[in-house]
Amino acid sequence: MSIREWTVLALVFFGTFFMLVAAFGLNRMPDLYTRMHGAAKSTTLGITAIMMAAALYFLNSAAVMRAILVIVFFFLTAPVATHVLARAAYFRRVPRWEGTTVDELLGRYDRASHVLESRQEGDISDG
Amino acid sequence: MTHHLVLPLIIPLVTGALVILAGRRRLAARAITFVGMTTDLVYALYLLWLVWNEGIQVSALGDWPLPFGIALTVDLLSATMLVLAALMGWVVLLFTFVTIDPERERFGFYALYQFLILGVSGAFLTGDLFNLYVWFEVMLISSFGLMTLGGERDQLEGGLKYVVINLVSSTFFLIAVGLLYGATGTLNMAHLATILAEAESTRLISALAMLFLLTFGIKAAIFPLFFWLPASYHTPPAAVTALFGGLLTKVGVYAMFRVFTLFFVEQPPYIHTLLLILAGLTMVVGVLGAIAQNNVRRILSFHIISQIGYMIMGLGLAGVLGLAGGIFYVIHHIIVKTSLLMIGGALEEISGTGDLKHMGGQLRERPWLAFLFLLAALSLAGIPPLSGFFSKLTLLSAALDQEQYAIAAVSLGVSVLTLFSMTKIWAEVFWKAAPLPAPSPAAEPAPAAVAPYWNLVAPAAILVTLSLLLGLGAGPALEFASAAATQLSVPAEYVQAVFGIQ
Amino acid sequence: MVRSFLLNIFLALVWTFLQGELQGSNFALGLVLGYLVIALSQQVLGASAYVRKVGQVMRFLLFAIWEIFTASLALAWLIMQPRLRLRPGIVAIPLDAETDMEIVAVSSLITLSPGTMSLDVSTDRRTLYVHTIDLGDPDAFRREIKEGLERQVLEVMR
Amino acid sequence: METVLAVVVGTLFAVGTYLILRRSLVKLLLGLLLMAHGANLLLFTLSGLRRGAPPLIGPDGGQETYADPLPQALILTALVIGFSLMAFTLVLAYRADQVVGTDDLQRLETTDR
Amino acid sequence: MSEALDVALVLLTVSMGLCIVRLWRGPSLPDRVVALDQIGIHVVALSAVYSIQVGELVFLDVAVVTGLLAFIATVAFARYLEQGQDI
Amino acid sequence: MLIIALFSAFLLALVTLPAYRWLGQRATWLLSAATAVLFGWFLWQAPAVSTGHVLSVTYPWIPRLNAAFALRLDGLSLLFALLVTGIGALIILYGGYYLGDDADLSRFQSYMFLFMGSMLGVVLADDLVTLFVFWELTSVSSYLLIGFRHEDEKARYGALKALLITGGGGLAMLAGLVMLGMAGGSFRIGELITQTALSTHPLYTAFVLLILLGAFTKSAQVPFHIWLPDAMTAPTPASGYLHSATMVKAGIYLLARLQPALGGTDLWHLVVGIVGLVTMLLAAYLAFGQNDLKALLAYTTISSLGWAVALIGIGSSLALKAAMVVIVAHSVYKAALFLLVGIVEHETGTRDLRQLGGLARVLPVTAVVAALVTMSMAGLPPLFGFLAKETLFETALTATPAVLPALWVAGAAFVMAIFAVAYSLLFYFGVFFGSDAPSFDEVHEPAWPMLLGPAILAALSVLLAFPPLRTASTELLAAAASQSYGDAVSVSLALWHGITTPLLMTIAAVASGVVLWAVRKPVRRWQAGAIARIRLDVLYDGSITLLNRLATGLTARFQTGTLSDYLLMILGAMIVLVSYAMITGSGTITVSTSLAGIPTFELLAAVLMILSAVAVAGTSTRLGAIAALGVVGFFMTLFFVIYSGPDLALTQLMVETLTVILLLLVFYFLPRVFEDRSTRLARFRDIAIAAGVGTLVTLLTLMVSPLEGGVVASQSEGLTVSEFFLQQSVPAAFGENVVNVILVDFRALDTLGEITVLVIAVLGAYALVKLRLSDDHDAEDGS
Repeated sequence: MSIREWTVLALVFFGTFFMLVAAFGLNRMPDLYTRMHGAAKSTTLGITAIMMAAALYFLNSAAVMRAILVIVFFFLTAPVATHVLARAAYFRRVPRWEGTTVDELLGRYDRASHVLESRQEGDISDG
Repeated sequence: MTHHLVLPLIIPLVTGALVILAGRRRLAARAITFVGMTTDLVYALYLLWLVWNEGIQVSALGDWPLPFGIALTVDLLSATMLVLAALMGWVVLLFTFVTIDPERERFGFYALYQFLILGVSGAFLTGDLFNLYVWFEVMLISSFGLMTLGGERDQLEGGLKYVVINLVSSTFFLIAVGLLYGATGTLNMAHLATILAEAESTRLISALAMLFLLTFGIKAAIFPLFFWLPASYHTPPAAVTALFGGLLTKVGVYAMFRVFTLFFVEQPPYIHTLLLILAGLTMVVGVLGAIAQNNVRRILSFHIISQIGYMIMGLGLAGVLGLAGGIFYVIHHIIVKTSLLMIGGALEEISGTGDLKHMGGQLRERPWLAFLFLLAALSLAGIPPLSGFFSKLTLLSAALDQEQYAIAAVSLGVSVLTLFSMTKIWAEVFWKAAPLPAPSPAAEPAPAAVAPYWNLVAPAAILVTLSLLLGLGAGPALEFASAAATQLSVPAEYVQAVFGIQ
Repeated sequence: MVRSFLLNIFLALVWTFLQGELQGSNFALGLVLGYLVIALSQQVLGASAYVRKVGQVMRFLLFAIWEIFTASLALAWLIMQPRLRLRPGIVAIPLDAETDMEIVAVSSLITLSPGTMSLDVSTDRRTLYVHTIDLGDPDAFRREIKEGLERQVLEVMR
Repeated sequence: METVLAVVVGTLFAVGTYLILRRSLVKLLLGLLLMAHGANLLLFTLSGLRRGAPPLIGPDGGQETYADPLPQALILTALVIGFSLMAFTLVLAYRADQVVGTDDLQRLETTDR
Repeated sequence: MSEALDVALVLLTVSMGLCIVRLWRGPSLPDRVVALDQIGIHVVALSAVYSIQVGELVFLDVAVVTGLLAFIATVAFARYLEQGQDI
Repeated sequence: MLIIALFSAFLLALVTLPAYRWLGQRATWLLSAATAVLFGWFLWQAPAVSTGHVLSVTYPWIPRLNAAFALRLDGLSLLFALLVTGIGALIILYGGYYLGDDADLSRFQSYMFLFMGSMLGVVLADDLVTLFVFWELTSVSSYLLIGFRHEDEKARYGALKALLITGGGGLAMLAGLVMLGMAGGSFRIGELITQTALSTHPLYTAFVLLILLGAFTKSAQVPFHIWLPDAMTAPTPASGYLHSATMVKAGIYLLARLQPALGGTDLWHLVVGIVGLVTMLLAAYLAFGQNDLKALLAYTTISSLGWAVALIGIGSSLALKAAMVVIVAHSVYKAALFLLVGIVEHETGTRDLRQLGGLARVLPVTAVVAALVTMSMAGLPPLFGFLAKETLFETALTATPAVLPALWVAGAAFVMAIFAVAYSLLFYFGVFFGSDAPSFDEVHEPAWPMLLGPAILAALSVLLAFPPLRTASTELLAAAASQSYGDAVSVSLALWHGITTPLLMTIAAVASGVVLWAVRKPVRRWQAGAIARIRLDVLYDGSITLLNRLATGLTARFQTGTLSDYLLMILGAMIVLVSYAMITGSGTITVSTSLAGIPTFELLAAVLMILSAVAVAGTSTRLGAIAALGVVGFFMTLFFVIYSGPDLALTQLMVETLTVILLLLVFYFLPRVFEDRSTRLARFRDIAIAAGVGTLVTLLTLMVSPLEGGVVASQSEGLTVSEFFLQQSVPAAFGENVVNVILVDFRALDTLGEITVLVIAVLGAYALVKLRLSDDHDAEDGS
């Protein structure tokens, strides 16, 4: 096996590892919000690694372009997806883990109009 | 090689597309559809003439050698069905012009109508099993559209049942086609015929034959599979019911005729007995259903089922005479049923209801409609000298000839029951005195359809006349049906035609 | 800036044609080479926003990848603990970012960085609510985000 | 692997069947979708499963074996057709529910009585 | 190489299985949506690795499209969730 | 010529409507005259036909079934044709006045001509199919005539009853006729009656019984006679014409016609003879119990029909001669009687015996005419009816077959004769005399054309008993009887043979009849109870009710309205049919249980896919189910990827995503209820069905897959279909992606259809959403 193939393998396993991490995280974390942390970050990294592996393996423009496409796409979409989901979840009052310490968002949603208030001036203890 | 065989597909397709382009312009849509339909009819007649004189016509699309490409194959049965489809399309179109409401016209009614004709024609034309599936779907989706166009409560409710059961049937059709391809490696029907003729009857082939029986049985509405039909057929506008009642189930029947004569010959060995049993049950259950109803179009819908039994009986009897009887019956049934449904629809338009309780007095009000109904009803029940009698006679002769006394007895008994049920409509709608001030919700004068009475009657009159001619000219008609049946009973001819064109 | 960008595209195309084969890889290479040409020539032609911007974006991307890498590692570490040590909390962070693009960039990057995830932006777009896994002092956390991440983003964006 | 996939196909059909026999309109739709999946997978299973041999013929002529392209073409057609039908059915279900006001299939019986 | 990739494929499938566990367990709807999103991403990964294993570029296309569609589906779900339908 | 004669009647049916519109009452005369011309033409043929000459025409009709349009005029046909046209001419005239002020007169006359044509067709037909065609047409015209007063529910009831019984019997007969035709190798009556071997044919019993069923229902034999009394709701001219003089004789005609071919066996003698005798007796007895004049006449008609049937059952030359005589005699006097009852009803407004009486005073002419025909009915000399009865007695005493002892026949005939006398007296004296008669002072004689018919018929009843008409008629009767006997029959009729046993029997019968009439009150009172008890109508009504109940019950069972039930039945049928085919068929199912060589991750994926599929059914939330469905879709994609279907994978993803989004959109509007509403039992049943379907599909898949390596080579070029595609894709169709090439080139038609489906679906869905002709359930949802 050539160095390139070794690199490909390494990247694949690197990616796979993080995919696994995300999946474990999905199951180990206590509430939705903490679960989403793993989902957002680790899978993006995992995909990136695997796509890089593919690009390296084929090493032609078609593969590279596709890999870049996927990576960029994931970088752009993963946060957005997480964001819309988390927002929807909070809005629907998906329960937080009881160990959650601070919740400055609590009670700021107007459920009818979907308006979210800003943080009030008095709340800001530090600029 | 006759490339013009695609015309029955091209004409409705182009017409349908043009209608879509016409948008909400009703009159333009009418004109386009009428021209298209007429062209289609003329071509179908030409095709029938061609097949009659020159034998089975085959066209390999794209000139790909068969069995690799898709073959359009037209034998006498196909050509006959094409003519009937075009004719019914044409006649019902006339009826549509009188009865349909402008709103439906603006929402693509004619486009769906044309696509339905397209699907039906495709199913009759094609010589390729998967292609048959595709045309079935075209037909189904357009019928879905027509069935639910307007979105009235009954339409939606009935339409849902219709749609769901047909979707299940399509799924089974798809896997049956897939499995058959897996087993034989081909989709071309003629090719299948040659392969299966040599293959021994394994449980696989038998099971596949059963699957095809089921899928086509659902479309044809035979005994334990018919439920969608009475649930939905009475819900759309009268013109749609007339078109459906005449054509749709018959596509299923056609497919059964094709499949069980061409490549599932004697597959499984008990197929003919099974078909006869199903035919008998279909007749009985259908007619009993009709007897139980009190609504014109519901009665007629159940009769469709019952009549399908006779066609399947022809297939089950097999042999040239049995098949000829079945084909004759199909021809007769399409004509008569369409006319009956148009008359029934007209009656509902006039009375503002289809409920027998609230109808009456029409013999004095509309004697011509009464006359037509009587003829059509008698024809349906098998009273001579109308077409129904001779087709039943042929079937009866075939059954007695083959010593299938049970089915013969059933077919005769069902005739009496059919008569019983049709006279119920006659007695209630035409003979009974008109009910006192109509309690029907449509207390205001019924739709515009009432005024142009002649337009309403003329389409049905055309078909009833045809039924009468078919009865008086039963000899030639049966000769014709026998010719078609002979072609069916000799698959080699079909195969030869398909593979002989290279 | 637009002119520079078009110039870059043009150079890439020229390169592609010179190569004789209309392939994506050639074009990509052309883009890179063209960029280098423009970057070098800026010594002669004067500073170009384009060159700076591209550089910033590159840096930003690297930063982001780094963030996500560390974040994932941290998470992996966390997951592998026999007992989860979590102190989750939701913190409101006042935003300096103004345009939609800026807010999106900030909130996205927060999501991708270790231990934080943006939940929602207030309707008046002045506050970002962030969920964090390991929250000590909310105010310290606020400061950390504002001075680290947000500033970096805004530098790139403006 | 054919055996395994055959079991999968069977399961899809079994679950689909179970769902379409429920009284809920929603489950009915889900069941139909599952059955459609089953049918497609069945066709695919029959095509002779070959790994890594897509029916793409390279400029150099390519390999000796390819996956059977015809079933794939058939499935492709069936997929689109199935989707069209399902889309229509979904809209129909939506409208039916809107007009009739229930998704309990046992209460959709006026047209049969 | 191929054997090693097999291992990777298995691991990815196991990982996907874990996501399905979450999908099954819920408990809330957004949990399931997250799980579905994750499964989609796993399909991307699996397609990509498989594409390496058999050396066929076309499957990368599948990966691209899967990623795109998984995202669209997730956003659609989120929109739906936020409309406030209870379960 | 025969054809013209036949179709002129149908032509008249068509002409009637405009004729009445243009000519008014004059049309009646014209039509009657036209019918008389027809009668004249048949009469003109009489001399030749009587000598054995047979006119016949044949046109091929349905060669495939050996059926021809064949007509034949021989003695038997001529006799009936004369009755049909002769009585027809009189009744048309009568009817024109009877219904003179009825707006529907033209329609009535049209139906009458329709019937006339059909009846002529029956008696002239030389081909069983031709015969049957006209046979059913008589049933239809009878239906229309019985239901002529269609606003009356009783009329509709009677019409349907007649149609069902005669039509049903007719269909049974059709089966018999077809079998007969097959047994005899021809449908031509002329050929069949010359055959002798038919009675030994294995199907003999079957077709004889079936044909008899047709004949008996038509001719109102017990127990099928029940339709005839109810048929009396028809206007009286129609009753007299169809339900007495002609149509009900169609069955007798058929029996007489086929007697040479079918008769002569014990079966024939027994069944036809016994049924005839029973009918004759029972109906005579019942007639005596009636109050409605038409019902009374209806039962006497049935009795006479039974009489003729019994004679044909006996089947000797003498018996057939007697049958011909009674047919003529009965037609003549009974038609007249009906017309007279019509006059009575027309003038008094009632036909109830209890309200009538003493009409001889106000209707003297009618009374005289009635006296003559009633005497004929009673069988009194010197009228033609007497001759009929004499020949009956003669037959009963001399020429019965072994299975029908003479004593039975003679006894039955004698009893019948007693009743005949009694009911004749009852009828005549009840109507025209009687002390307790209410006053009918305003009643007057009808228009003379109405009396013309009965008068002519009454005259005939007399004149036929004397030369020269008697001698003329004997020739014709002989010709008819010999056609029916199959050999020459000599007929001589005389009023006076000397003191013979038949004469003594007649005298005894008349005496007993008078006595019976004298004690009518207690007898009839007793009968009223007895009649109520033996009404067979209960059977008919009961079976109609039963039929309706059965139909409703069965349909309610099948057409439950619940989609799940329908699907259950359909899937159940699938399981039964397919598994039966699998069990009974031959061939092996190879199941490779070895998992060797299958990559672990594929196995895992398969397991996960199964789990997600189950999850779709198992989750308690809608969204969860959709999500699980999405996962199933992802796995589909995955398998498409693994097994070399990249295009499939892409399309699958696209479709899947769109479907999921659509589902979400739609479900947003659907109610939230998701729990299973079925009972536990239903769930178990459904699981069983589901498992069955799943197992079958799996087995089918397994059975096919092993064949994969050995797909049968195609005929051309030794290539399989897919090999051809792979080979030709690049060189012939210039495409490297074979799947695409198949779609756009090799099988472009499929793709065309596919696109069409998509377009239609969009069109349909658009219309569905936009076009709303009905009000929505929830108005607020309609936005």
